[in-house]
Amino acid sequence: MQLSTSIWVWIAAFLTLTIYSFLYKDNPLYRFAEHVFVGASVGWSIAIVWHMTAIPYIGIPLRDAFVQRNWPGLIYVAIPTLLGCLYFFRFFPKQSWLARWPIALMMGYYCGISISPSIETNIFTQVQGTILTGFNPTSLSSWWALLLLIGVVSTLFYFFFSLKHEGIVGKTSRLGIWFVMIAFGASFGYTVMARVSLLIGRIQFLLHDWLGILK
Amino acid sequence: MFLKRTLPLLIVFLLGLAMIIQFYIPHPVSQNFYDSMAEWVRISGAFALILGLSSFFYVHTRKLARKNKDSFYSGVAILCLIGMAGIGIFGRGGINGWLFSNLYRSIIVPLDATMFSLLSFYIASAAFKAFKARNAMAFALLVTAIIVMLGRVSFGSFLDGIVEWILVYPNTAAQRGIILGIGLGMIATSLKIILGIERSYLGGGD
Amino acid sequence: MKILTISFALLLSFSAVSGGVSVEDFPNDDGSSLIVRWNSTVNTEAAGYYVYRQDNPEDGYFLLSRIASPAETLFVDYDPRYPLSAGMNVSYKIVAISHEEEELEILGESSVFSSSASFFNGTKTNTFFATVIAFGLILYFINTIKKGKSLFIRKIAGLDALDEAVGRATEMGRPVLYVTGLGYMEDIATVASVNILGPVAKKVAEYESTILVPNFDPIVYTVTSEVVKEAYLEAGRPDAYNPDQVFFISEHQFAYVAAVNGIMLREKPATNLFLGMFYAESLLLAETGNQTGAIQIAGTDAVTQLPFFVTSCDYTLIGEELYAASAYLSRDPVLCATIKAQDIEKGLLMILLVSLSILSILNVFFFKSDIVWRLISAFFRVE
Amino acid sequence: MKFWLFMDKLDRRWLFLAIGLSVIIPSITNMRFPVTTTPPTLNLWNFVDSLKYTKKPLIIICDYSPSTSPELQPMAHALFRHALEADIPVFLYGGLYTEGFGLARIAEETVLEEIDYQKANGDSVIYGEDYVFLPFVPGGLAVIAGMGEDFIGTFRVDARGDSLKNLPMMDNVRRLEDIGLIVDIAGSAVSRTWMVYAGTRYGTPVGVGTTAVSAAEYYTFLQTRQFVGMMGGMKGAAEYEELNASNLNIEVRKQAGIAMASQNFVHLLIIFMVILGNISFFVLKRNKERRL
Repeated sequence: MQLSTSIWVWIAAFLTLTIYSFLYKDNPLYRFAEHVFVGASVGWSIAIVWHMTAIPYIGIPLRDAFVQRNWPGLIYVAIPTLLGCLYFFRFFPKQSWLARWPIALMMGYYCGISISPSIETNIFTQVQGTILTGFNPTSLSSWWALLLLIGVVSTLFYFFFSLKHEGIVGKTSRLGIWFVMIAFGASFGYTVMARVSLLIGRIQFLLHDWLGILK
Repeated sequence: MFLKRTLPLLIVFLLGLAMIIQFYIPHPVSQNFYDSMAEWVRISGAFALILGLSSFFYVHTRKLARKNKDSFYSGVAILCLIGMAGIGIFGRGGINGWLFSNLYRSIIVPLDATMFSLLSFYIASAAFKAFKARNAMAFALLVTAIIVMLGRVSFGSFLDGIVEWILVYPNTAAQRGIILGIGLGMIATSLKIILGIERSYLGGGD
Repeated sequence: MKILTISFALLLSFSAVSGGVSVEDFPNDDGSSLIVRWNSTVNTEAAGYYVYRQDNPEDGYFLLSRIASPAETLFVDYDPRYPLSAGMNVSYKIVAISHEEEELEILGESSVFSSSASFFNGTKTNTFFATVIAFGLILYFINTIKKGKSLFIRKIAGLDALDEAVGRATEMGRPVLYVTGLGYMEDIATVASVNILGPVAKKVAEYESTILVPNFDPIVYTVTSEVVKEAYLEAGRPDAYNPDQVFFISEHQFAYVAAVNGIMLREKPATNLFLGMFYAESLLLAETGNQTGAIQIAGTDAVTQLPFFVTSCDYTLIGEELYAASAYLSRDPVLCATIKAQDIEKGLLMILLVSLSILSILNVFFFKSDIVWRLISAFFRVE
Repeated sequence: MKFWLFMDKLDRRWLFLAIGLSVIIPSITNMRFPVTTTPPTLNLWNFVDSLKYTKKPLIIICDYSPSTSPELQPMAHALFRHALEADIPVFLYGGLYTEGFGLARIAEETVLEEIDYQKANGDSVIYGEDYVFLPFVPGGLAVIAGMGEDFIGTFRVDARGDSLKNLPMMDNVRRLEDIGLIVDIAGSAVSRTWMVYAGTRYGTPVGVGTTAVSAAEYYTFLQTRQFVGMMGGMKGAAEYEELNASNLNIEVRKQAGIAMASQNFVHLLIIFMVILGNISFFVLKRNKERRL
């Protein structure tokens, strides 16, 4: 057994244990760690935004454009900067609507870029993988592919909103829910291992890096 | 009225349409447009953090002022924020500096990993509490979960075939069904936003 | 994706060239690739080729790539180290080499070629048509429905339970916790969540209860605070709105979770609503909520997280059900119309799936040609 | 009856305690379960082992981040040990992202200490002859393309800052096609990038080590032989360790094997608890019905 001599390891170990104390019940130590976490993570975000966005994307281009008298370049950076500054109008109730402009820029951009890729990955790829091809009645996997097709179609039935779920629609959509439940069970069972690995990682930190019990 | 509501909707409409069309044009002009817009969104988005900060300080300074048992914790949060941001911005070496990276590695990383690892406890308690064979469907969920879990342990290799079958066929089928629905819903909602039918993101008021 | 396009082109175009080295434009791209063809060498000692390129005559040729097979007659120039761009004037030289990499013979030099960029990506034609169809259907239904037809929407249990959940919180005198998840404003799930927040906050205001909305993203925080304020105004209780109720926590996933878990254990909300985009934290939130005995309604389009919400919440909105919420709660004819359009699209997809499958089964037994499969893969090709 | 009532109302904290102990006890006691090897891992092991005849080098890429390292780090250790013991020239590489570099370094230190800088045949491990540590170079895809055309030119120096040209191991390595096998260990989709670029474009065999979650989607690539083999999750790593131990006759602490013991305990505990929970559910239900 070899206790760690690094102050950093001790800090990390202390914080690790305070989080685990939450499993027993909420307590002042957890509360302390929680507030450290929230404060430090926001502080970290600020430093990251400062160094990764504010300086390279705003500060330097603005300065360079100004020094080089590159007015189009200056305007190119100034527009989004000014748009970003409009967020500050949230602090003035009368003019707070100005903050809608940068939000609109963002919404337009993301909605526009998401549509076509969504058609490709969410629709085309899925449809192509589902259509039966080269059906061979003597091969088991062909029959399973047929099962897959039935599963996809019946699950889609569950998402029919403008039809009453009665009769054939109701029956098919119930079949769809069966598929959904089996899928959920499988995903659940499959994830346990990855989650336990995380715990193993923490325990190894405590026993190895901190306490030095394990080699 | 125009500036308050119509202009933002117009921005969304024009930019949304432009981004849709841009997708189909491989020409460098279109690619440059895409890059510039990405940069604009990134730049303007950086300012939003200040709104978050104002909320953060609003909540915690008020708790601090109340001088009850909450005050101490709010003080801790504010101190950590100022310390971390200050060291990251003004400290030597910035975000690559010795102190900043050590603070990151011994505060944020372990807290992150430990919170994440709580899941291993919760996944067990969720299974125990929820996996009750109340009806046939709940039974199906429970049985598949148990089979898949058994297949993961060392001596469960004999189940590999059936586990793979479950993952490849029924599991994929249901996921595809859900994903297809989500895909259609996403397209429709994006369109509604572009067309100005869905406008809740602007917040309330006129 | 580029690599797929390239391999596709390689498969399609194995044809010989008459004399020397020829260059052609790579279709449907931004001018960053070119196709070089030559006739294979007759030299029996040859083991491959060197491909040389010249970007401008002063600099001369440089070695671009080595090809390890003498049978090869085609090379796609797309190399991130030596990028091409539209308008560059380049020429190529192909040299046959031996096993020892000695240059055997110069097969030829191409004439100067200028790479060009396309204005429409032909490989995306199918996506383009699908987009147009989706647009058209939605516009069509919005226009026809406006004339006053009302539309049926099937029961969505999770949304019906919202009233009861808010009512329960009021009875118990405890707050309602509304978690918008880890999404940003541009995530459709977040938009859907904000849509549900409005009516919920209004109900909370009417019942004179309280709602807590912790936020992960500052912009989402901006929007949710507006929505809640507005809801209180609509309910006729603007004075009851307290800016403390809607707040920003942290943009860090687990810091946010740590804080929300703390809120659950300290404020003991009677009702937890988890609606929006969720990642691994779904189960952390839902299980902590379970410990406090809250009634929980979740909804997300994150397929990987749905199993955890289903097992630990009382009601779960699965994927598209979450998107349908705004139409369901408001019964606004225009929104209902888009739901109808989505259903029609779903129907079309099902018909496609089933009919193409039948076609391909029939094909196996009767037509026995691969044209059907080629049609299907051409139609749904994604690059 | 009392027992079933207790089970029904069981405070979840008992369960938390049981989970914690199931992980800690195997770690402390070095407990191990028998491991049966599955074909994907066996194929990978055999492919790596075959390199000792051709002497073509193996590249081990640590393309993961600390969050997935409990699962993936043992894979890097097992592979590196295998290569050293079997006298296969091996490159350690942190991959296309910065994070992997430090993790590859941990693999280097841990394994060398464990085998005490000695191979199975008694020779000592010599840097530059037996293995080379590659540095991080920025550029993403361009790095793979660079390795495909000019290996030494892409990196120029090794992770210690010495010129690659002077290292004896580099004599037979000019480009990717001189590499015997690339094993990409990653929790993300980056393995597919290696498969497509290094595998399809330059014809270098590619194997993969991945998390249990990603393993399911890689089966198709194993069928098409785009991946020559795979270690899936901790179980895959434990299998590889077992193959090392049984075929190379080396006895070291089996990191993944022990972690796997924890996994087994937790999985079995959950299954056991779910079954108990259901029995209590039915017993209580029947009891209630009888009283009605």
